[in-house]
Amino acid sequence: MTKHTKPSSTFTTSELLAVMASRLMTNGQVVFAGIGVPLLAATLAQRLFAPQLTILFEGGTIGPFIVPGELPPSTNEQRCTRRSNMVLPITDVLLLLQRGYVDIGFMGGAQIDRFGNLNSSFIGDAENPKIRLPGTGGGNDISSLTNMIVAMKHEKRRFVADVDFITSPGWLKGGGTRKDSGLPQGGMWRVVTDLAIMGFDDETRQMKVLGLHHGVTREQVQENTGFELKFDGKIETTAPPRADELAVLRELDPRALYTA
Amino acid sequence: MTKHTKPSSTFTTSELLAVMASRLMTNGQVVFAGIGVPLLAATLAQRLFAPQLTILFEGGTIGPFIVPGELPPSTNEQRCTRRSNMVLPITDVLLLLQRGYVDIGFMGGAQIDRFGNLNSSFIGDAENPKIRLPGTGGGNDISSLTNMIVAMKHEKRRFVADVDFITSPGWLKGGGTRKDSGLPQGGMWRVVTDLAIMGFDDETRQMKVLGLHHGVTREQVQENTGFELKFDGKIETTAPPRADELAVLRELDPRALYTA
Amino acid sequence: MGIEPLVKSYSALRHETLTRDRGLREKVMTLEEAAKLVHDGDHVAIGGCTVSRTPIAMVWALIRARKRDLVISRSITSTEGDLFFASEVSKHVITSWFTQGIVWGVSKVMRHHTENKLARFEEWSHMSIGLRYRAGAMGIPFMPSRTMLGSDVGKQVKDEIKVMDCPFTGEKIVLLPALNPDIALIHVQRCDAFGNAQLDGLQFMDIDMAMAANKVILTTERIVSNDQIRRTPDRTRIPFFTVDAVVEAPFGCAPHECYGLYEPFFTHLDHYAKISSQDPVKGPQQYLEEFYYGPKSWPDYLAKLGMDALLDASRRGRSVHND
Amino acid sequence: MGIEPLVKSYSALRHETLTRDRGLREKVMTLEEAAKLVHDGDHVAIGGCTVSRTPIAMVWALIRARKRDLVISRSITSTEGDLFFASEVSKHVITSWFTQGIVWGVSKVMRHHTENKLARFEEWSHMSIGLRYRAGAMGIPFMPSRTMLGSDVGKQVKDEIKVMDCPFTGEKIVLLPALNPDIALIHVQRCDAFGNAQLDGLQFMDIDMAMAANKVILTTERIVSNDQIRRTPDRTRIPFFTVDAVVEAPFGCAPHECYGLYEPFFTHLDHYAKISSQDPVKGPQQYLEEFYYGPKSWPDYLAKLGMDALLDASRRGRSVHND
Repeated sequence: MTKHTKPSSTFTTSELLAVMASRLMTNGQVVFAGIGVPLLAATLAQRLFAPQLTILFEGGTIGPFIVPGELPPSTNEQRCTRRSNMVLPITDVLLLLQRGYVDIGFMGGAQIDRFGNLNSSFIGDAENPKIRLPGTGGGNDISSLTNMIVAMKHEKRRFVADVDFITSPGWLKGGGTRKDSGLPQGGMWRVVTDLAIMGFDDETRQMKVLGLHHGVTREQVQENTGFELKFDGKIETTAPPRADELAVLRELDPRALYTA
Repeated sequence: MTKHTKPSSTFTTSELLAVMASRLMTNGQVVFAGIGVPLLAATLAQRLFAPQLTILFEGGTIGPFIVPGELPPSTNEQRCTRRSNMVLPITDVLLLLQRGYVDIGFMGGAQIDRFGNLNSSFIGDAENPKIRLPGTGGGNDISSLTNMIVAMKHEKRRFVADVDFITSPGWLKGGGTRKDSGLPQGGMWRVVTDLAIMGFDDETRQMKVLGLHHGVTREQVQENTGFELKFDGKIETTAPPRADELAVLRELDPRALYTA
Repeated sequence: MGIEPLVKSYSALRHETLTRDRGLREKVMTLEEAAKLVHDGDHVAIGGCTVSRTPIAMVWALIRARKRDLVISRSITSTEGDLFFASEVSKHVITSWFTQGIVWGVSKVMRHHTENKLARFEEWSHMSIGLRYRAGAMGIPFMPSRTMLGSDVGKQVKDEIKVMDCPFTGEKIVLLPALNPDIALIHVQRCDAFGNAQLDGLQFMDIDMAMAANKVILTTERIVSNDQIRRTPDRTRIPFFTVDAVVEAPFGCAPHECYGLYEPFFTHLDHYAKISSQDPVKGPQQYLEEFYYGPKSWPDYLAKLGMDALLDASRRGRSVHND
Repeated sequence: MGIEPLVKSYSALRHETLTRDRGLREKVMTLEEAAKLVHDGDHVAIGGCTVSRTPIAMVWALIRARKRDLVISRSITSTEGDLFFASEVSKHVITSWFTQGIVWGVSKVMRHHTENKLARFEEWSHMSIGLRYRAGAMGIPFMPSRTMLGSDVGKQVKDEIKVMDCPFTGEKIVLLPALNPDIALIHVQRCDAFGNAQLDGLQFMDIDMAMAANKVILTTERIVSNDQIRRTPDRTRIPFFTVDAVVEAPFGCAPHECYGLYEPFFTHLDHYAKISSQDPVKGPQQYLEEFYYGPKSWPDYLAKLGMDALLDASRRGRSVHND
């Protein structure tokens, strides 16, 4: 179904994140998507190659149709329900994750560590924080119950050895620690940044680079990371965003509210 | 609001039960009512003196308006929802009992014992029953969670010392046994028959006669009971069904489907 | 079923769900095709309650397909329970109440099979069955509850429930085991080809049952477009990804009722009550021959119920909207 | 609240409900009268989520009535949380996410109060808060759940949750304590004078909250007749006997949204974000003076939001029905 068109060299960081993340989706999946890049990426996949992909919103919506130019500013607003298949209470849409109907949880991140744990609660010590962040929302639930994709900017202050506070659990301290803590399902699967695509070692659960974006070096990724990165045996170079991908994104967000 | 009209001497057993039970209702109560005499009694109370009484049906209906001549044959049929305030799932209407929104549960009975336990499951030994009855339905839930009124015919084979099987718990073995078993709320409150109105001793929880219907003797009640009945210190004689009460019942059930 | 644990491990539950095709795809098929999704020995949950919104068309298809050893669960069981027993499709029904309906008296067919130990009627309280489906729907292994204590109903299933002291309040509390049926049969007023279903009126335990089950067969009075569903998404009650088959079966509950469309076919139900009371063996056999094994097709079955009966039930059914 | 047990005993819960007048009676009153039902120190649950269906009119009335020491709980907390802190009506908010909204960045007002330990933001996961209300709604002391394990979110509330080995499967499971708020504030599109409420579109956690709370104040865009409710009983979501007050408050969520009627007043919210970011103390104080303490009445408050803004929000709000 994908139309092969030429790569485009002019795009923003958010556009790059959305394109790279969209390519991780599979037709037929049920994806629990946050606002911004996750929603854009899932919708892009839907339009280009995954027409049977279903989006869920934390606010209580199953299978919405995103109207170009009317991206919802949160998952709790009526725009999220536009021409959707079903509207349901918050607790029940989150329980779909616990019951196992969801394939992928997809969100942004403020701070991540080498085991894929996310922090959106406190910068500094939780008892005396430098910054009190907004908190988990559904993040803890989603990352406790399903396989995760996180899209975020690749910066040293965001990629730290150990997060200050585990808001959304990744692989915790690596190895079997996640399972042992009572989280036998799901886990951090992919981290998509403006530099690379990362996964996690099957045994140690340490973050490792799987692919580099066009023109990015290993050194560059390591320099922007606050801990020693592993690199997979065979690192791929991702194909740059294509014109057709960018065209869809720009149709969806014509005023670049989420892709600037 | 009650119109004082003359007593009527011609009525059926079911009409007597419905009238006597209706007088036990209080305005403003929320009543979980079964089909037949319970529904007739609650509706009679509503029409004559308790306009703010609310009826709930096990099938999932809050505050229905009973259409004369269209009494529902079960609580699960669409007739039950006619002009009701709310329709909700079975589990949720039963949970209203557990949450505490219901004042009175009101049902019929096949077999009752001296502590107000009801049997609607097995006649004889449960392993080798003489008769397998239809079972609890919501009876166990209702009688576990709220104060009960039971309306039934007064017969020796129905009023037994100990029921063969406790389907719907009354006071179990009397005294504090109900509370100790994990049922701190509710309990059997009144048993209305064609001969008498019975309650339960506050301490021993044994069944005792509170009132006799017009023309009924203590001996007559005892003869029709399979165990030794207690009698309250001051036994009242109930006023016979009045013409206005019977008129409402006959309007509600003109073909005497439930009052024959 | 006997060797399976009472409550599935979370890993097993998740694995089963993961391997289902949950993509947005059309699932329209015939009754006969849908019946193939039910395997001998499966735990089959039946939607509706008593004579209301019973998925009779699928019951009919399963009996015609000569399924065996199904374990049936339902909130309250009516004539379909008799017919499961009489056809030997099931010898084990889990329910809170089992008889055609109050007005017809105690089922002689149920009595014959249970009193002679030909089949098992496993009794739980009504709310307990609902909460077991709800726990299954929520992906938790048990649901706390406050009934069945003290009574013999609780004692009969004492090996399947746990009673604990609440760690917060110290009070006694029942833990009911989650119920995740292998397959649920649910009849709805309308759904689309993907299985997005809108149910009018009484919902019974159907929503929890659909979420709890490992497969769902929807029969529907009519299949509508996905566009129509999307116009009123807050009326959708069952999401498509829980659904494995969609079968258009008009009058799919007959002779039971379907909210807003038809009330029970009372004369037919009186007839069934009469012949099954007269002889609890030959009565239902004769009924099965005439209405289940005999008809060539579902429309042929409806024709045997009779046009007069169908129009009368429809007139009464639609009357709920007369106001 | 500090000395009360985390979970009410069943006897205490039942006693509170028993003593409420649950009869079918009219409960229409003013915002000011309804505010008297809220007592200093009460646990107050807030309906809606983020900037959607927030019961702003009652928030406004509570702040004007100078309530103190309220414990607030909500699914996700937006500007109303800022204003509860800034007005000193509450120093303790229980929620999963606390900030005006993604597009406006992290709330400086929340940061000022929490980082300086002037107030407490008690963080639970979104689903956990929902399940706590649900346990409260069901009359059970706890709800089993599978999140918050392993994370620091769970560790922060470790004294309030229990982790047990499931007696059925042996797996680790979280028991979340039931939440039965003293009072819930919920805004609906329509209800009758008794409190039978019909909510369109997104329901958030409002139904469980209404069933769990010991009192409910409904604000409503309009009061309709009981006859109108009875025409579509399957659209009623909150039954009257849970409700203690009904207040007609048109545009009762402004500047937040009310599904199908108006979207957020974005320009106004931008203005609030700007002044509260510039000075997290004086900004909200100025806002409270102008929009909360200053206006003579609710219509006067709406007039200060501006007719243009109101019409624009309404046009966007109704557009959800344009199809």
